[in-house]
Formats: sequence, structure tokens, C-alpha cells
Amino acid sequence: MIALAGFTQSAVNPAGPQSAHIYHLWHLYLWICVAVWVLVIAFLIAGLTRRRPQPQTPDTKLRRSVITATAITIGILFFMLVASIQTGNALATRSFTKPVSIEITGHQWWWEVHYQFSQPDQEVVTANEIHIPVGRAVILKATSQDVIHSVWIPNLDGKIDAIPEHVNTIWLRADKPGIYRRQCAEFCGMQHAHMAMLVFAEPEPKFERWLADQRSGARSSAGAVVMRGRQIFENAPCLLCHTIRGTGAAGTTGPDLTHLASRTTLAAGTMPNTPGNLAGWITDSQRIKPGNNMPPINVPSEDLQPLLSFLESLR
Amino acid sequence: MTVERALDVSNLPDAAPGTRAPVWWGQIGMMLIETVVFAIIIASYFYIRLGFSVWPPPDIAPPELWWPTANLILILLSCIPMFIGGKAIDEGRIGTAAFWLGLNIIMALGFLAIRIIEFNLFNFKWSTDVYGSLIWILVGLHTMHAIADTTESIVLFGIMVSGRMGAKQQIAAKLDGIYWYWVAAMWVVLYILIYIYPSIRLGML
Amino acid sequence: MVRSTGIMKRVTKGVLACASVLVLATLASSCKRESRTLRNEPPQRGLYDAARESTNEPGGKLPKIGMPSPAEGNAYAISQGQRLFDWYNCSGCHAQGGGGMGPPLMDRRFTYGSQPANIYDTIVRGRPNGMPTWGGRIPEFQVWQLVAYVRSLSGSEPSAATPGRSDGLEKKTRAQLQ
Amino acid sequence: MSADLLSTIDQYEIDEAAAKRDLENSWRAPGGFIGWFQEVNHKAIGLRYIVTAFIFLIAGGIEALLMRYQLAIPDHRFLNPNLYNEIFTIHGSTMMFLFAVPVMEGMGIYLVPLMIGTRNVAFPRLNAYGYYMFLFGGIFLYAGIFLNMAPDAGWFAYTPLSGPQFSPGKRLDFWAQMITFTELSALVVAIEIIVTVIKLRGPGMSLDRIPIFVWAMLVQSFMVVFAMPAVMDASGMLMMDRTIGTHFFNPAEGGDPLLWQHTFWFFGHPEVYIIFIPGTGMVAELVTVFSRRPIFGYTAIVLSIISTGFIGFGLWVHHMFATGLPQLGESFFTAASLLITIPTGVQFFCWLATMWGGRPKLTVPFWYVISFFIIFVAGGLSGVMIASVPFDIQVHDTFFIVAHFHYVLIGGAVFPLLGAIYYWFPKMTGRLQDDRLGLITCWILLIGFNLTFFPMHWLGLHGMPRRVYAYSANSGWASMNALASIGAVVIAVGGILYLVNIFRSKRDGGFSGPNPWQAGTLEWMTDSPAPRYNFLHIPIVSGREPLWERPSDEIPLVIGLRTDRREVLVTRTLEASPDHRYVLPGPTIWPFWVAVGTGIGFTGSVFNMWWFVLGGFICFVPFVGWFWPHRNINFVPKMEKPK
Repeated sequence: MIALAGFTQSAVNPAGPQSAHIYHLWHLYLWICVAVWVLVIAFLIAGLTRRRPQPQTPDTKLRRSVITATAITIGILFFMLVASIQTGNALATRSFTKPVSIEITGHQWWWEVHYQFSQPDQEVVTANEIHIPVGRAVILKATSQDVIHSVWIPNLDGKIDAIPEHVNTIWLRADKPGIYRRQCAEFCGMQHAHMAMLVFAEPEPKFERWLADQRSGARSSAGAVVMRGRQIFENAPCLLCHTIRGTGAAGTTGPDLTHLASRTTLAAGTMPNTPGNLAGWITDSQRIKPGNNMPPINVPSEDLQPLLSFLESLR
Repeated sequence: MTVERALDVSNLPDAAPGTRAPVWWGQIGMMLIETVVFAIIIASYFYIRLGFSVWPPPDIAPPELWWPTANLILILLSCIPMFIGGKAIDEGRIGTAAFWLGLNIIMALGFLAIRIIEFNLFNFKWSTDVYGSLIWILVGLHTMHAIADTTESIVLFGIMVSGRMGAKQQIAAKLDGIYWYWVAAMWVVLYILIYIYPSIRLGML
Repeated sequence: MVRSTGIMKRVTKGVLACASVLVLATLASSCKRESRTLRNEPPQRGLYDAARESTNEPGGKLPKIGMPSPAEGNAYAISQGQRLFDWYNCSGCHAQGGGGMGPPLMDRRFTYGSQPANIYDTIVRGRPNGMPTWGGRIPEFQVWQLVAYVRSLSGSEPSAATPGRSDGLEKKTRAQLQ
Repeated sequence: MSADLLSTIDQYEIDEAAAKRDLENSWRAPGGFIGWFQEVNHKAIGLRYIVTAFIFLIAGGIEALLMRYQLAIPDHRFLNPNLYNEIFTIHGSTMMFLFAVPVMEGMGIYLVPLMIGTRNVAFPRLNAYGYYMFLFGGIFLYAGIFLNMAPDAGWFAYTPLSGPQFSPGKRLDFWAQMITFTELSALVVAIEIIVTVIKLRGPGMSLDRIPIFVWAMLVQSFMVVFAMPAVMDASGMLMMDRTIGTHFFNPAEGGDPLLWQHTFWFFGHPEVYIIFIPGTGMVAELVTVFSRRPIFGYTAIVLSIISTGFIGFGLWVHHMFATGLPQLGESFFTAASLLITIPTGVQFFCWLATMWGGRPKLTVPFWYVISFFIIFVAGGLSGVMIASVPFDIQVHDTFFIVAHFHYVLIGGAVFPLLGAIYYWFPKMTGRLQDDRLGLITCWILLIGFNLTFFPMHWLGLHGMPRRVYAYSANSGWASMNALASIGAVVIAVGGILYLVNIFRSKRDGGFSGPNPWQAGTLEWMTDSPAPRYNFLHIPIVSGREPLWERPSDEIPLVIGLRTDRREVLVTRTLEASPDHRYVLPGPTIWPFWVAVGTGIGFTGSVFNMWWFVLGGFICFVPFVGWFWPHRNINFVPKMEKPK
């Protein structure tokens, strides 16, 4: 569980300009609304408990009060509308150069990640985890392969739906390094609850290093156990769905495993990436995440260790 | 018990035509609902149409015009006996009304027969693509309404022939007519939408 | 109404009886159709059974012909089979059931038999002229799901368990291709 | 109608006993088991709506408790995801389609004829048909659950998740068809109420004298007429996509999954007001009665209700702010969403002014109104917040939204409803409820409600999406979830106490007499419980609160309506002057058989569309039976022309 500690997932703890805009708007709204609520309830209590004058309060006086209250309401609403539109404009303004462009594709129930560059050989494919440079704008393109999902990093920006055959775009920027968790925000079926992703905001050099690592093929060490594990992997059903660049595995229906060991979680943020969890996932994933699309694999006990060694070597 | 003031209504009639009858408002309400049903589908039609540059979609030939146009004229003509029949009902000439209603029923059945030809003329199915789905649901729904009103007309015709016409049935017969005008008017809208609208180019407007 | 009360009572009783029969029938059919088994057995034929492209397989555990399909008539299984049909690239040769490099799957008669067990056998063992051997690669329950989906293409599965269409690009179902 | 047909009589002697005997005879209830299916009386049907809806409320509440138990602790393995998804879908669908709308309709069907001074609704047989449709729809959905066909795509069932590929089997078809049933019922009730209010008001009840609750039901009915067809279209298209392979929501063939969201929310947003507007009508009645003065700003309130009805149709897109719409459109819908606050605000200010200018009496129903203020104002304000696109995209589809709409719907509809039932209970049963228990219940519900739903605001802001069946221990959401689950138990206790009070008081509560609250509207003029014919004589209305203007035995009455058949007085639309007498039909079984035919058609079409045609044929015979006239109707050969 250590690997998962230290992340945040909260709309009231902004780490970038977009979420900060929204956070300020929320604060403004919160205080206005609290004030209005207190006023209404105060008038209610006063109206119920006050001493009745003789004669009764004339209707003209009541009418004046109602008209005043309505006018104030309209004023407040107009103010709120202006604040909302201003925030909306601030969110939509795109004054940045050299953004990182990431396409996130929702699948039932994991995220395919595609770093887009002008040269095809620069592109990076990974899953369920993204790294972004601190202080640089990131363009997120959300789409889906099956049903509607939603991309939402509360610490960085509001959400945008990932809809099949549509591509929705938002931009965001992280100003503080940190780990920001996000999870699917549009109900997408059986395992909607376990469809998370960690966002690592890190300094530019560290990010570039990570990117370079991800571009390369699988670089597993050449030990005998690992080689045996690779052989097991290539002969097992795994390769029908998963890709490990540099090996024979080129399936595209499951997450790309080329750099599996560099990721901190398994099964779209369901659990930390430890050999024990990985073994449990391979042999009986349906116990951990019922309904997911990974079938159980029957690995003989003497083969499990080499297979894990191979997968854990994919840095 | 003694009441201070009372209003004696015993001299009022026990039925009234047109907007004074509750059932007239009920029928208008039903027609309003059905109009909204069509309006929502028509709005969906335009919403879907926004996603296409060519309409109907390129691999579908637009439906032929001859039979649908003939049918449009038939249903408009069939409103005439309905109207004359309605006049006769107002004047209490039930026999005459039955004759004109019968003529309307024959024309309505003719309309439904040609409607079958229309369906056969569609060179696509509801499952071909979304255009097919939209056209089939629009025409299908309209056909359902036409069948329903024709059935109502037949029942009323039966009531007229069996001599059971009362005040309520008179109002019902008038409302049956109003409903048929609605069915005809709705077909004018759908005819334009389905057969004319796709061939209008923006340049022509 | 007094006159017809007796008749009404009898009619009502009859309707109630019919309704209960209908409910029971629906119950019987829906049990099979609607169940969703999530935890299944992993492949039993060994992990890295080398790929065999021919039917001449001496020895080995073959499925008994006539064994009942656990997926037959099950809506969830058919739907999963549809997903797997794409994932395992069956459409590469069979298109969406219309056939291409491989034979069409919308016929009711298959070269190697159209009973669930026959199709299962075809998938697991492969057939000459191109059908690969999937045994050991795909867990048995997924093979059964594929079998159910393939049979649904030719209308051999109950229509209540078969989807009217699929949601993807150019995935025409039976109704459209006919 | 010319005035010479009417004669005003001063000092009229009425043979009360004879009138009562005749009316009781001609309006008597059909007896026996079969009689239950022949019933067409608006109070019986209205009560059936209310009771059935409460049974579904209990079912929905049990589902809510199961969900709260699952979420009480992190990584709880009480419900598997499949079951959890089914339960929240059924919970939402039950509460929206089988409780909230039908119970408001039931209140309307029960109260509107009493409040406007007539004997039944305009089309009693159609009314019975509407109830059977609702009942069948509910049974249909719950039968589906026990047949393992519980829908699991959420109560708004977004495509493509709800489409043929991702929701195999018949689960979603059952859901979609349940909607067809219940919406048909809602439309039927809407027509009933519109026509009843337009044509059957007591003489003298001009538009500016209609009780506000009746206005609310009228506006609600018009909203139903314009909103429900959208969801019937949507669910029909979904059914066709699923069963016969149409492509309305299939992007590959030119359809669009967003079309579902547009059509669904075009209904779904007005739906909120369809539930809430009757609630405001109830609040207005309660505030008037217990402030002991006529409502302040009657015209302003009525105009507010009407404009709420209109603006309610311009807001549907604010459920879709995260789908990537153009920014200009979003600003428009933000403005529209804020705009609807104004009429609601005006109503609140008028209620406050009424209390301010009156002599409020803190009865139990009034405590429910106070709870309504506390809760609904908070919910309305969180609604103002999420009207803003930038803020909404943060909290959309999180527990913040769950909190918001429970504040609005439970606060805005259920609390007024509970108060209203407490208030009208004497009219329904002739007995009073236990005030002490009633007060305790109200407080328990108020506390339990806030305990359950207030923490959800916090959860949503801290990132918890809605509709998750599990969350991990290190998410930090555990304590607030535990609090919410404790609150759910408190609400359940309050609910049980409410029912206990009803059952106990129904058996041995004190007798109430005709007007226990000293209220001013017409329904309190007649006996408690109201007789089947409602009024011995139709009252003549000369003000908004007739009973406050003069004692109930001095109210002028209509005489000359025949008592040997079910005759009511039809009045003119605007000024409600007497127009003609109108005979309402009596008990009949035909609506039930038509409902059975419709039910067979709808149920069968889940499996095969041809059943729909068959259902139509089955309907035909009882339909003819329904409308076929008997010979003994006196023939009127020539009608006078409408003027």
C-alpha cells in the first residue's frame, strides 16, 4: 500500500491554473450561498416567532419587501453569471506553446494512453498511468473504444466525457509536482469503480527521461530465469491481448505491457504493482475485479516465478 | 336544510358540442401529446441530419415520389367526406353522415393499402443505417395513427348504422373527424420532411 | 354487470392461470438467458501447448462430441463472444460472419458440423486450410462464448438472447446482411 | 349559455336526506372482488396511486439501505458489482418513475376534484386505465428483478452502455418498457387533471380563485404533456435499437449516443419540476392555512409556477456540460439555469411574507414546511452552483450531485408530501394523527436526512464519483461514507414511525370532523372522510378561501343536478359560469381489460415486436365495449352551434 500513499484526488486542493480558477469560483459561490441560506432561514425563524403587531403588517409593506428581495436575487444571480462566464473564458483561453498532447482512450475498464508527437517514432503508448511535466501545458484528448467514460483529474481540471466516435479536448497544467489520482466519472458498467489512473506531475528533465524510457522497446535483463519467463509469456494466451514491444506479443485489446514494471499500480489503479498482486491478478483476476475482461490463466506453479520475474523486469 | 342562496341548473342542457364539451379538451390533449411525440422525433431527425454532409446518406437512393404523392392527395381528399359528414352530424342527419363516413373509411383503407406500397418502395430497411431507422419510425408511427383512427371511424360507423347515436356519440363522431384532419395534416408535414426536404439544396433557398 | 359477473369471474380465473403459466415459462427461459458467470475455469489444456495447425492430432484430450455448451442461449455469453470474436481477430478471415478468407458463418450448415460441440472442436483443434488451433490459447469458457456467438450469427441461438445489432463500425449483424 | 336558463333562488329548502340517499345510490361502489377492477371513483383511484407509490417507496428505500450498507466501509464485499449496479438502477428508476411522479399524480387525482368542487374527474374510466398502466409497469419492473432481468445501466441508461452490445439480455428492455407503461399512465393523468380543472370547476371559481395546489397540478400536467413524449420516444428508440437493429444511437451507422442524452434529458429535466411543482403547491396550501391568512402574492406565485414550467424546458443541457458542447451554448444554459431561480425565489419570498403577515401556528404539517425550507433552500443553492459550467464540470457525476438532487427532490417534494398527507389525512380517513409522534417523526427525518446527504457534498468535492460499488481504504472517504450510512438508518427509523402513525391513527385516531384545521378551501366543506359523491350539493365559489368568507352552511349551492345518475356541472373555461350538465360513466371492467391488452402488447414486444400488434388486436374488443353506447340514451337530434 506504500506505493499508493501520497496521492491526492480532490477538487478543493488545486494544483494547476485550471482547477484554481474553478476553486476560486467555488469559494465565491460557497460564501454567497451560505449567506443566502442563513438569511432565508433567519427570516423564516423571525417570521414564525416575532411578536405580532396590532394591526397586522400591511400588505403594501410585504409587497415592498418581496420586490426588494427579488431584485436582490436577480442582482446576485447576475453577479454569479458574470463570474461563471469569466471563469469559463479563463478555462478556454489557450495561451501556451509546445504543449504535451496526450490521447486517452477509455476501455471497459482501463485507460489506453497515447502521447502524440509530430514524428510517429516519437510516440509513446502506455496504459493507466501518465506522467506530465510541471509548468507545461498538457492537452488531453478523450475518446472511447466502447461506452462513455469520463476523464477527470480533480486537482488539475474539471472533467470531460470520453465518448465513442467523438474526441473531446481540454487543456491543463500542473504547477506543483505530485501524484494526482483520477478515476472514471461516467458510469461505464460492471467495474466503473475500479477504473483509475495516476497522474505524475514531475520536473521537466525527469519527465523527458521517463518519456525516453517509454519510447524504447522492452529492455528486460537477460538472466536465464527472465528468458524462461519470456518464453512462457510468448507461449501463453497473454499475447493474444497484450503488447510487449520487442517480443512477439502484439495484441491490442488489453493494456500495453512493454514497461509494466515502471508502473505503480495494476488493473487501472486497483492495487499496487507488487509481484504478489501480479501473481494473484494473472491467476484469478475475477476475484479481484469481477467482470473484467482478463480471463484466468492456468500457470503451473513452477512457471509462475519465471513469468513474474520477466514481467517485473519490464522497466 | 335551508340554504341562503341557490342556483338552479336543472334547465341547462345535458350535453354541449365543441369546446364546451370536456371530451373535446381530452381529444385536443391527446392530439397535443401525439404532436409532441412527432415533434421530438422530427427534432431528432434534424439533429442526426447535422452530422451528415449529404442527405440522404450517399449509399441510399431517395425514395420514389409517385405513389407517396398520390397517397398524399388521397388522404387530403378523404378529409372532404369527413367534413361533409361532420356537417350532417351537426344537423342530426345520421343516415347522411353514415354515408359520408363510410366513404371516408373506404378512402382511408385505400390510403393504408397504398401505404403498404410506399413501404415496399423504400430501397432501405430500418436496419440499413440511421436514415432508414428515422424514416421507418416516422412513417410507421404515422401509419399506426392512421390505423387507429380508421378503426375508430369503423366503430362509429357501426354505431351510426345500429342506430345508437346519442349526444356523446355525436361529439365523438365530430372528434373522430378532427382526429382524421390531424392525421392528414401530420402526413403533409412528414411528406415534406421525408420526400421534399432532402432534395432542397441550400442554394435553392 | 350483475348478469355477467359469473362469466367475468371465470374469465378472470382463466387469465390468471394463463398469466402464471407465462410467468413460469419466462422464468424458466430467463434463468438461462440472463445469468452472468464471472469466475470461470482457466484453460485446462496446458499453458504453452505448441500451436497446431492441423486436425491430425494424435492423443491429447479432445472434447467429447455432444457435450452440452454452458454458453448456449445465454445473452451475456453471446455478448462476450461477440467481443472476443473481434479481439481474437476472427473477423480477419470470417469478416463479420459473411466470410472472406474463411468460410461464412451465417450459414446454418457448417463444413465441420454446426452443433455447439462441433464448432467448439473446430475452434479448439483448428481445421485444414487455415483455421488455426486455438486450444490452450483461449480458455474453454471463452471458446464456448465464441461458439454461442458464432451460432447466433446464423440464428441458431434464441433471438431473445441475441442483440439486435452491435455498436461498432461496420459490424453488420444477421438482420442486416440478410 | 344564456342566463335565462338559470334561476337564482333565495331561501331554498333542501330535502337533505333524500338527496343523500339518491346520491349514495347512484354513486355507490361496485362490490366484491370483480368490483375492485370496476372502480372508477377518483378518490379510490387516487388512493391506489398513493398506496402503490408508497409500496414502491419502501422498496426503493430498502434498495437505498442496501447501497448504504455496501458503502459504509471501504472495500466492502457485501454486494458484488453486478448486484450493486442493478440495485442503484432500480433505486433510481423506482423513485423517479414508480414513486415520485405517481404519488404526485395520486395526490392530484384525489384532491383536485375535491378542491374545485366537483364529483369526479372528467374521464373516470380513462383514469382507472391510467392506474392499471402504472401498476403493471411497476409489477413488470419488479417481476424482471425476480426473473434475473434487473436493469443495470443507471436510471438514465446512457447509450451505448444500455445498447444492444454492452447490455446483453432483456434487462434494459424491461427497463425501457417499464418507462412506456408509467409514462402512459402519467400522460393519462395529465389529461384528466387538465380537463377536470378546465371544465369541471365549481361555478364561480374563475381562474384567479383556483387553489394554488390545483394550479400547480395544472402546470405539472402541462409539463407532463410536453416532457413525457420525449422519454417515450427515447425508450422506444432504445428498444428498437436493441431488438430490431435500428441505428438511432449507433455512431457507426450515423446515429449518435448523444441523441439519447438530449431526448432523455429533454424529459429528465422537466421531470424534476414535474415532481417539485406539486410540492410547492402543497407548501403554498400549508403555509396559507397555518399562517391563518390568505396567501400573499397569489398572482405572483401562480405566474412563478407557470414560468417555472416554461423555463424548465430550457435547461436540459445542463446535465450534459461534460460532453464537450460549444462554449457559447454552455453560457446560454448557465443563464437559463440561473433564471429559473427567480420564480422559485419569488415563491419563497411570498411564503415568507405570508408567514410574516399572518399568525403562524406550528402544527406538524407546518414543521414539514419548515424542514422543506431548511433542506430545499440548501438544495436550490447547490443547484445554482452547478448551473455554472466551470463548477459543474468539477462535481458532475460525483456524490456532490447525488447530494444536490436528494436535497432538491426529497426536500422539495417528499417533505411537502409527508406534510400534505398528514394535513389531508383527516379528509381521507376521518381521523387525526398523533401529533406528538408526528413531530418526533419530522425531527428524526430532518436530522437523518441531513446526516445522510450533507456529507455527500464533501465526498463529491473530494473526488468520489457516483455509482461506484467500492472505494479503497486510502481514499479518505471512509468516515463520511460511514456517517451517511448511519444517517440512512435514521431516515429508515423516521419512515417506519411515519407509517406506524398512519396505521395507528387510521384505526384509533380521534375523529376529525369536516374541518379540523380551520382551512379555507372547498375540500374541507364536505364530511371527513369525503363521501363518494364528494359534495351533497356543488358549492358556488365567491373567493379563494370560501370557508374563510362565510361558515360552510351559508355557502350558496347549486341545485337541480340530477341525483339518479352521475351528473356533474360543466362550467366555462375562464370565468367558470355554469354551462351544461354532464353525465359521468359509472363502474366498468373494460378499462381493466384494455389495460391487460396493452400490458400483453408491451410485455410481449420486449421479446418480439409483433406482440405489439397482437396487443393492439387484444385491446380492440374491450375498447369497443368501453365506448359502445347503450340504447337507453336519449337521442338529441340537433345540436346548437358552438358560439
